[in-house]
Amino acid sequence: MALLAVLFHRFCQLILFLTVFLALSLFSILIIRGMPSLNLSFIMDPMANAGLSGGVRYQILGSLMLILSAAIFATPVALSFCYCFQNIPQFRKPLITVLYALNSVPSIVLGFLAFLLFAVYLNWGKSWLAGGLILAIMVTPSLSFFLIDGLRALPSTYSETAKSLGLSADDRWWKLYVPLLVKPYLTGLFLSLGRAAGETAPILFVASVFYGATLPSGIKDNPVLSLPYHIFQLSQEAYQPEALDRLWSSALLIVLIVLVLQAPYYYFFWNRNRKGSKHAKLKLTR
Amino acid sequence: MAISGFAKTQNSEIFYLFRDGRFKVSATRLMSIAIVGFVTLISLSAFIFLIWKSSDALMREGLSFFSTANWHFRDHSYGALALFLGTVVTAVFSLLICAPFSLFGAWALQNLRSEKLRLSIEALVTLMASVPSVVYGLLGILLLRPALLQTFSFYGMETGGGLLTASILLSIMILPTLFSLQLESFSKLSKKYQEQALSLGLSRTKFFWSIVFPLGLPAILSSFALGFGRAAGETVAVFLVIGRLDNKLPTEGGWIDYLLNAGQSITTKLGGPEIFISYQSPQHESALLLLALCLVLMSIGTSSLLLTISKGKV
Amino acid sequence: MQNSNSPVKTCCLHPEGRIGTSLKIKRLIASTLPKRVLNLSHLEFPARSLTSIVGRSGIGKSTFLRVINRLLEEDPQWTIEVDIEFLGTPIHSPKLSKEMLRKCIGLILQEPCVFPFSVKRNLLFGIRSAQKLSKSEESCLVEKLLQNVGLWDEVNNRLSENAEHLSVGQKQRLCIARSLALNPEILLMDEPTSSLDPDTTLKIEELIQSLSKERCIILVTHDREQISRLKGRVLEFYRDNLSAGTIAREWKEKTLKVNRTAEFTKESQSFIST
Amino acid sequence: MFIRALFSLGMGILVLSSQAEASIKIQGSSTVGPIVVKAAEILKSNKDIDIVVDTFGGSAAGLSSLASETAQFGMISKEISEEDKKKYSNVHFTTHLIGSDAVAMVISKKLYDQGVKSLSLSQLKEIYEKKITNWKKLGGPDQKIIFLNKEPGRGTWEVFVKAVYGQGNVPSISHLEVGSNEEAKSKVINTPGGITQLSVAWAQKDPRVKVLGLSIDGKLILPDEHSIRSKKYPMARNLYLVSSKPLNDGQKILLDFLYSEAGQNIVEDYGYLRVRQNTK
Repeated sequence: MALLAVLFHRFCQLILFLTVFLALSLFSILIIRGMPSLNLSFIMDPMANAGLSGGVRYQILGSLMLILSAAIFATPVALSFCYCFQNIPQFRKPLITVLYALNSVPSIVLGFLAFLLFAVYLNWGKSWLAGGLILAIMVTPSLSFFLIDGLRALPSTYSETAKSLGLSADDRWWKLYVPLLVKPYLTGLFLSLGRAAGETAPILFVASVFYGATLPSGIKDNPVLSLPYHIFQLSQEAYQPEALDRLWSSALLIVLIVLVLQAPYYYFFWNRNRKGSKHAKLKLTR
Repeated sequence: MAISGFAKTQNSEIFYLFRDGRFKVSATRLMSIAIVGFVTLISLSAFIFLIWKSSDALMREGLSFFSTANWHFRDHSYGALALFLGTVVTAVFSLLICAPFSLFGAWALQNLRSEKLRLSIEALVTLMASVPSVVYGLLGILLLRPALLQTFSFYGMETGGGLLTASILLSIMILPTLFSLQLESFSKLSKKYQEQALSLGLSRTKFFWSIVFPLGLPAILSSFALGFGRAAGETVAVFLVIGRLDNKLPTEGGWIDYLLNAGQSITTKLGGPEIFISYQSPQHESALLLLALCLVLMSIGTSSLLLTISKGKV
Repeated sequence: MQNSNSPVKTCCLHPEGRIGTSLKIKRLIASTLPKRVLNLSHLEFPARSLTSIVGRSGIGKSTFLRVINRLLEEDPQWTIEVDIEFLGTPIHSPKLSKEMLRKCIGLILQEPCVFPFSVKRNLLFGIRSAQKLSKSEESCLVEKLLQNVGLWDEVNNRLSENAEHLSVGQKQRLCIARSLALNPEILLMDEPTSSLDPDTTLKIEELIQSLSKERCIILVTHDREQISRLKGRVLEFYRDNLSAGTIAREWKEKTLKVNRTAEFTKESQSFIST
Repeated sequence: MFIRALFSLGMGILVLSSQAEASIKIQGSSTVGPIVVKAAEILKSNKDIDIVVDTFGGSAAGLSSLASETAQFGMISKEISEEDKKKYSNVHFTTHLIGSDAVAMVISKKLYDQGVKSLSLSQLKEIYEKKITNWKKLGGPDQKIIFLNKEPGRGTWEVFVKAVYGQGNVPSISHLEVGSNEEAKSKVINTPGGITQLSVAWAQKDPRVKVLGLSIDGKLILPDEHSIRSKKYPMARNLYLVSSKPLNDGQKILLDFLYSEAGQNIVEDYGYLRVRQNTK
């Protein structure tokens, strides 16, 4: 029997080695194929003749605009969810179910509904704001979970002490909880924005086009280029060598952008001791 | 407002104090309830809109929507069996491929000696979770497709894309999620029972199969439910590699041919051009909305399954 | 100490101005559904006095304190029937909001709880929600409070440092100073010294003694030596078989604290309010 | 503080939405796309009109986004069929011819060298209906035929179906779908035994892909300029820009440019055929 045990142990280690090898090869392929044409000019100048030459300037700006407007809309919603979770106990159960439900709706369905609402019903056509709103809906659940976990991590005596100092619910919220929530808020925001930056499905119909849009000058009929959509279009079509290099470097670029956005999460992940909070599993997934 | 029977020498300030006792509705509370109410209302109305609009497709098609596979919107026939089958098969197969890797990989990682190596591998796998799905699609279309075409062309794989490619790609994408969830539950369980079990003379493997696996089963099942929900909801990566062939059923050429060759899933149908084309024809639009509704019900079902299971023991 | 026209507009009565009874408890019944925990009546706490409360653990001393500053109501498991007058006004009267009551009644916990902000911000945490003070008023208030609790020379150069770096004793005094910022009428103390080392305990007791000259202090403690050291009334919470829940009586003579087995007299029960 | 922030945000959005949109939105066929993109690049530099082009969804998406006013111009590489007219009955389409082109059946060079040179319309029909499934029957190697069909919304597909089936009804058969011309070409190159419909201009540009001649009642016709102009080649087609509303000046500038010499040069650079005054 001991042989079987050792065999199984070695088998597990082999599987782990394969997983690590897969992860490492994935990243190294991206870097090797992406590095050659990833230079400053690629980032700075706009795209030329349908992706075969030029850079991805407006794609990057477009993506940043989308996630910025997502952050602006998601923050008050997540703060309100957290406020209601903290101060209105009977709201807790329904709030958690709403957040779980929002978190599990596939992004393509969100994109479809957004298309029907914004593009057709409000006839905005393709507009960056619709993309921002949809990404905000995708960011809200994980951001609220981060805030709620941040609240849970606070010692329970804080609320009793603050109450005994005669602070009303609002005072406690603005003077005690909000300052203490800044750290989980920032980590949560950047983690979810990182994931939203990589999303293509929701903005497919609603916010992104392949060519022409620079910076929007309004809301109606003002689409915006975005890096994931660029990669999505090019990966289907281009097989010419120079387009392929650009494709690899834009893929590397979007991965770098996402990792830079999610750096705070990994920084805290790395040195906080391993007490996973209750909603950790949801933060990782979309 | 005089307070009778009160110490004589109070001065006016004390009266000022008690006057403001009236109930003041806090602005923040109102604003938060308004926003939370608004968002919940929006998501509810979206869901009701989805049900209302797709109901007439359900009435018109009836069960044939689910039982037949002839999706030809030009002739207004919407049999979506092949789409449902495509989604379920790719999601289940990706779980099957990914399960051993995440399960045994997480267990091996849990038994690694050096803490540093353990944390760095865990971070590496978590990094994989943050790679956008479109990059996975790119890797799928540029690397996975040609590779699979070479290896399986002998068995009848025509174009590199297909359900098998989609399942392999999805399993790579959901690996980080499953891996970290299972690792978390394994580390919790072994922290609790490892010392005692090993001091009783159990080998690590015996300890795994007799204690960690049975006790960790709820966490493992809930991570599978989460993985399934995510795999079923993935669009972009699958769209690039699945080959987009409508109305393909395993009954025609057998399971091998079905798996190796192109197919279609709900998300790739929704991600395709049909949404644009359906703009003016309500029938087509409501059939697509019914597809979207089924997808939402499926993923909300799996995530509530996750909730009930994880409420169990984890 | 602050005089009556000081900037702080809470119950900032001049100490001499506080006479009569600060707190009159006609009836106080607190119960968690199956059984009644507290069943007190006819207790009175004069304006500038020190009352220590003793009793075996779990008899409801801390609950008693939380009933007074209306914290217990927020816990759904407790049901409370109370007829308490604070400065002549029933504490549940619509004229007096919960927040205002708690500004006039400070609570000091057993484990000192400082917020993770700077010492100065911790001190002014309570007062900033009560009233807008100018920079100079705030700094002079801070200095006065810290001198009052004897912390000034220890922390005057570390005011902007995070309060969590202080020692437990310093933290407790900071908590007391923070409550004193609102110049409360009554100061409830829930075993303030039980987690402190002996010499800090002495310092805190000294502080309590001096504070009891200006405001009504209700001190819950286990430490019988502490009671002997402190001059002031002593209430004992006890339960006998016929009373439903905890009732209170006062020790007539201080000698009781010397021999533990002394017999308690009956008429202490009939402490009649004047 | 919280309310003030929200209020200023609201004001910002109001201001933004009130401005009229300056750019022209063009959606539609990936065949016409490159011409308009090139024209947009030139117009952007000197006339400062910004034009947004999207080829997602092909000609059908062009018509539907025109009807839903999410675009000012639709690009179609087919005639407006009766079915389209019925579907968008409330919209009046005006077509502007900017060039013409033809759809060709395309295979990879390897397959071409192995002996498959031309197909007849009837053979094409049998391939489409999956009656012939192996290249052996058409003089090629023993290789399974893999028919890469253009997405249903694409103009190329409708031209192909009109040529093969004429007015008859088209059987609904599901094939592997490919989206834009670029994708069709790259997939044909990489799939052994693949055949797809592709615009002639795209096929001639890339040596890795070979055009199959169509033999109609015995006579082989190659899609060259002469046969397309004279419509002898069955799958010849026109390339249109379609508008539904009277054109504003920005849109007129674009159209005039496309009709100008420089515009038609772009059409020719991409391998399409210029608009001859006589074949309006």
